[in-house]
Amino acid sequence: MTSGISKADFARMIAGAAATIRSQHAVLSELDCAAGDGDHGATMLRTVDRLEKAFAPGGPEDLKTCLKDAGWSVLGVDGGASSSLLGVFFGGMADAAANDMTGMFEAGLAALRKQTKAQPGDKTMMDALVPAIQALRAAADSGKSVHEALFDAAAAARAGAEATRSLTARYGRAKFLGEKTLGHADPGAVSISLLFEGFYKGFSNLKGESGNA
Amino acid sequence: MTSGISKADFARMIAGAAATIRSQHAVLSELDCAAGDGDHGATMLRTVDRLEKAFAPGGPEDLKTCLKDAGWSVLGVDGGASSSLLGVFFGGMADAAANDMTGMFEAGLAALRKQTKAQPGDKTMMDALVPAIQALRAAADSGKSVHEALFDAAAAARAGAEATRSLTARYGRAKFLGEKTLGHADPGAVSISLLFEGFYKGFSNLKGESGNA
Amino acid sequence: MKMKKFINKPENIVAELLAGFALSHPGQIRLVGSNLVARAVPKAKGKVGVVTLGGSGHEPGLSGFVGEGMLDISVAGEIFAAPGAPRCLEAIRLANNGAGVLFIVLNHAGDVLSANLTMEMAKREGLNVKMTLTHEDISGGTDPEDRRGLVGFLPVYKVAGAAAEEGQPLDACCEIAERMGRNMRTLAVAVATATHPSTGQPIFELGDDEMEIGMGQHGEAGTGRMKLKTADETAEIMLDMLLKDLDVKAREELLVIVNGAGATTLMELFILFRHVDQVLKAKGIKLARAKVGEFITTQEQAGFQLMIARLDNELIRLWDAPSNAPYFVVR
Amino acid sequence: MKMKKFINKPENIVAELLAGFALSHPGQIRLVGSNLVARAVPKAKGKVGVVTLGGSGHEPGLSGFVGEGMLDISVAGEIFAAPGAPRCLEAIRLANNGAGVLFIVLNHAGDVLSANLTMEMAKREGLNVKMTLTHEDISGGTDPEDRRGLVGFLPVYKVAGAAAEEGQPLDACCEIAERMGRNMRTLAVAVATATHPSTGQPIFELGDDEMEIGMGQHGEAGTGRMKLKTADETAEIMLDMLLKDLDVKAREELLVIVNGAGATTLMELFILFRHVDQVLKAKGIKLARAKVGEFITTQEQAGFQLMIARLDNELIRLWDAPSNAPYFVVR
Ligand SMILES: Nc1ncnc2c1ncn2[C@@H]1O[C@H](COP(=O)(O)OP(=O)(O)O)[C@@H](O)[C@H]1O
Ligand SMILES: Nc1ncnc2c1ncn2[C@@H]1O[C@H](COP(=O)(O)OP(=O)(O)O)[C@@H](O)[C@H]1O
Ligand SMILES: [Mg+2]
Ligand SMILES: [Mg+2]
Ligand SMILES: [Mg+2]
Ligand SMILES: [Mg+2]
Repeated sequence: MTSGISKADFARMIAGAAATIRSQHAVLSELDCAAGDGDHGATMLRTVDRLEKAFAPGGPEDLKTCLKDAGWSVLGVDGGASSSLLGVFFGGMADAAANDMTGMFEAGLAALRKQTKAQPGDKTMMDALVPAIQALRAAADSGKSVHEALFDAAAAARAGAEATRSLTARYGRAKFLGEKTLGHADPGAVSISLLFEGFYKGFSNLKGESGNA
Repeated sequence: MTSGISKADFARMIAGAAATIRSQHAVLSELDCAAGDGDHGATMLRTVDRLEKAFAPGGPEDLKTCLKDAGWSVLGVDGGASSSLLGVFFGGMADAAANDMTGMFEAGLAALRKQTKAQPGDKTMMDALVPAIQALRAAADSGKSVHEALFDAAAAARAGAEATRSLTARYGRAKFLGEKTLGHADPGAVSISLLFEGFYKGFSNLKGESGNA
Repeated sequence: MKMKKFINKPENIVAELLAGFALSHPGQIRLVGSNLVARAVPKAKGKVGVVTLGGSGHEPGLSGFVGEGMLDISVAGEIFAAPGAPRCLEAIRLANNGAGVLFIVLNHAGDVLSANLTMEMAKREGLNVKMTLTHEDISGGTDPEDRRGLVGFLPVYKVAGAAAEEGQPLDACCEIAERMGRNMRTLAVAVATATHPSTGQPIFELGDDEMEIGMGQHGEAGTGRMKLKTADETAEIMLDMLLKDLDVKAREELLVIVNGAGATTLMELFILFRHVDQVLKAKGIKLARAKVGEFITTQEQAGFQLMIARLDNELIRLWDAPSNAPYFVVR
Repeated sequence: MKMKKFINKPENIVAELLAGFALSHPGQIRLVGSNLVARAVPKAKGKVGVVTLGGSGHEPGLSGFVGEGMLDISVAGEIFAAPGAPRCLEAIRLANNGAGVLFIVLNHAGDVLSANLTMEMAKREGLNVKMTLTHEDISGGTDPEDRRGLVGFLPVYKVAGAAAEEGQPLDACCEIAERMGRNMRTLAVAVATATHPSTGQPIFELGDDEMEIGMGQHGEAGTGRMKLKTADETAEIMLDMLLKDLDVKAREELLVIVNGAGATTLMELFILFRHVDQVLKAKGIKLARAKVGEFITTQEQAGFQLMIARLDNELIRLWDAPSNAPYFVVR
């Protein structure tokens, strides 16, 4: 079954993502101190604030419109590389049909790829994002529920982020630190895994409450 | 007996003074770190270099001329307060008759007093210089030899410099450190005691050699 | 070492510093739109607009060079972070006086991402914009993509800004900026770290007796970590690398810029410059123009950037043209 | 902390920095006589000469302000040490264009000693010289003799220099300098020490969470050692003391200068200035003119000086007059 989601579903996912980021932002900044300029946690806090606002009640009813607005708003975080990339990602999600969550995430990734040549293995957010979205596709193709799909995606993102420890950075500010980045996970990749963990929790909690998976 | 001295005598005194300063300049800078800007040792090194040059062989034969030149040259050390004051002092010595050493030192002090209101007790070079010159006068009046007079002067200068430990600065840069200067001897006063110790040693050594005191 | 900076809430640093900057230079600059630094008196219609973007925390860079004869608008991001595309697009719209806009971008990952997005959006709106990238830091290697934009932005702003002021068309302004860019090289050295004003953390570590040649604008590592050297030794090592990379020949005319990183004194910069001049004389290379001071800093980092640029007659004329930017006044 | 400075032999610092300064500003200044910093193009005959003296290690102060519209000659001493009378006398002779010389002296023990000696010698030579002393540091107490000369030298150089350039006679130039001096007040604060470039020693000690209000130009102690405060709190404390001491009334017009000590960033100075402006507005005091930057530093000391000065119309006109000093260009 292809899994459509509503604005309400996505709003819950965003709320979940905001919660995980807020609980972990200090870790993100520490990682960025080791391999960048130390501001990634602060940037992600401003990013999730804006994502939440874009999905706040009273906003447009249409999910695509909300995503476009969210993307634009995140671009405006002025937080360097990651906020530009995440803005492109969320904005790009609006390019696909709203009744296909997997397609939307794929559309976001496609938009992102227009802005960066980074591939998994280059120690960037791509190391978490690409496997996460591949997991969504696999789940959808094998007819899993959104709940299950998001669970698989979060697991894949975490694994991808973990794996960046053993990589040396080839993109972004960290590129210039080369070998020195070995042993530290990439902050952007960890952010992606936190976002997907939040998507899963946010989506499922309430489904859980409403009793069915 | 009033004690005249020759250019050769004074040149030996200067050589002796240069030696004591060179052996102690680090101490002077340390003291100036505690109560000033740390450059007093360096300034005194440049000062004694110039004093020696002024009395080097080949220069003017006349002691007064040498002292005038020495004073002007020391003013040119560009070392802040102390080089200006010592330049005035040595230059001022030329205002008295060359056959009266005590009178010459008194003339130097008189010239210095035109430039500073500092009195013994204010924690400046005056705390060593004034007693040193009083000792010269006393020695002269009681008919002591130059050798003895310089010995008394050096002792008086050292005592005066020592006593500055228990004073708080009221002149110069150190003024602003007030109480903080308690416990440290005043660098300028210590320089004066080193100069007089050197005057004594420089004058006497050779006299010693030539057998009579 | 504990950070000791005169700030208020870390999250307000950029807004407050921009406000103070504008208040202290009312006759020269003002804040417009979304905290964009613009000229107090906009440029005459029909002249090319010149816009730049960059993170904050590098004052007077980059906004200190907005003014008659240089930039029209500077888009300042958060501390060490590029501003996003929306404010850059807003700046380009505002700077367009009907003759198009030159968008000068320093090669740093975040800045380039924002700039590329901005260009796509501007094109979609049919705005007439050309983007030029500065990347003159030779420590990055030979691939231009790996060469960061350091203090070389200054001559590029200056000559492109002067050309625009003269009324030269966008293509010409862009060509001049690129010619300046092709002919300049920079190398940075650091001896002591800065603290990040928002996090209070040191941005890199260096041994008590070490220096690092090739250090980037935000403490991104360089290649040459070595024992601390004298001013003359350091200047000589860096100048030789720069002359070689730019392939400077005797009798050519150079612009030399010595840029202090923050805590390194003008006293030291003069001592360094003195030896640069001696080495150039020895090689028969002409020192055409020079600038010594703090143009782009990294907080209280200690170190400096040495930049050389080959000048032709037109570039010299444009470098000498008047400017009224708060931190680059030329009569 | 080990000192990390780009120097060569400590004993050569001053000669080398002056050489580098002159080489980097050939069109504006040159070294004459015994390493005196003079204008590249001497002032026209019949105009009053303006001369100053002071220790080195405070760049761009004081020699950075030699140029058309400001100083004719600056006599630089050793690091933190006043130059002696002989070179000051030489400077006054050279600066005399037949209309006499104004000798501007900052109130520091060593400088005043040299200046007094210089004046005696100049008088003996029959030179027409007037000396004016700047002492605006209110931390010294109420006795003017105890008030040091801090960044207030800048407006005094500027207005006296502009008056001389206009061709005003020596008495008028001196009166203007003294009027500027009477109407200005400065307070300094330090949060981190500098190292003495010759000795490598820190020039004072401060706790990790302390700041000291009233710190002098060379780390001479102030009166107000306290816990580190925010930018706004610090600005407010200092501004209130200054306004009270100068007895500033609502609607009066002020010049405000925020001078960085060395390691304190322009970012911080802007944040501080922003609040100074807010407080003045709240009190109904007019901000007539402002200057934010590094005009006199103490190596890599962290802290700043806040100066306020009451301006009248003539002083405003002279402050605005053109200047071509390397570190104070006014169009
Ligand atoms: N070219 C790129 N492609 C993909 N991801 C990137 C790229 N550049 C940076 N990133 C991601 O951005 C993260 C850094 O984000 P952040 O610290 O917020 O921005 P900045 O590096 O500008 O300070 C990196 O950890 C990396 O995951
Ligand atoms: N007004 C003064 N009268 C007498 N002696 C003074 C005066 N000012 C300074 N001194 C002497 O000068 C010494 C400091 O000399 P130095 O450190 O070489 O100069 P500066 O203080 O300019 O750095 C002080 O220790 C003091 O003895
Ligand atoms: Mg970062
Ligand atoms: Mg001293
Ligand atoms: Mg950043
Ligand atoms: Mg001194």
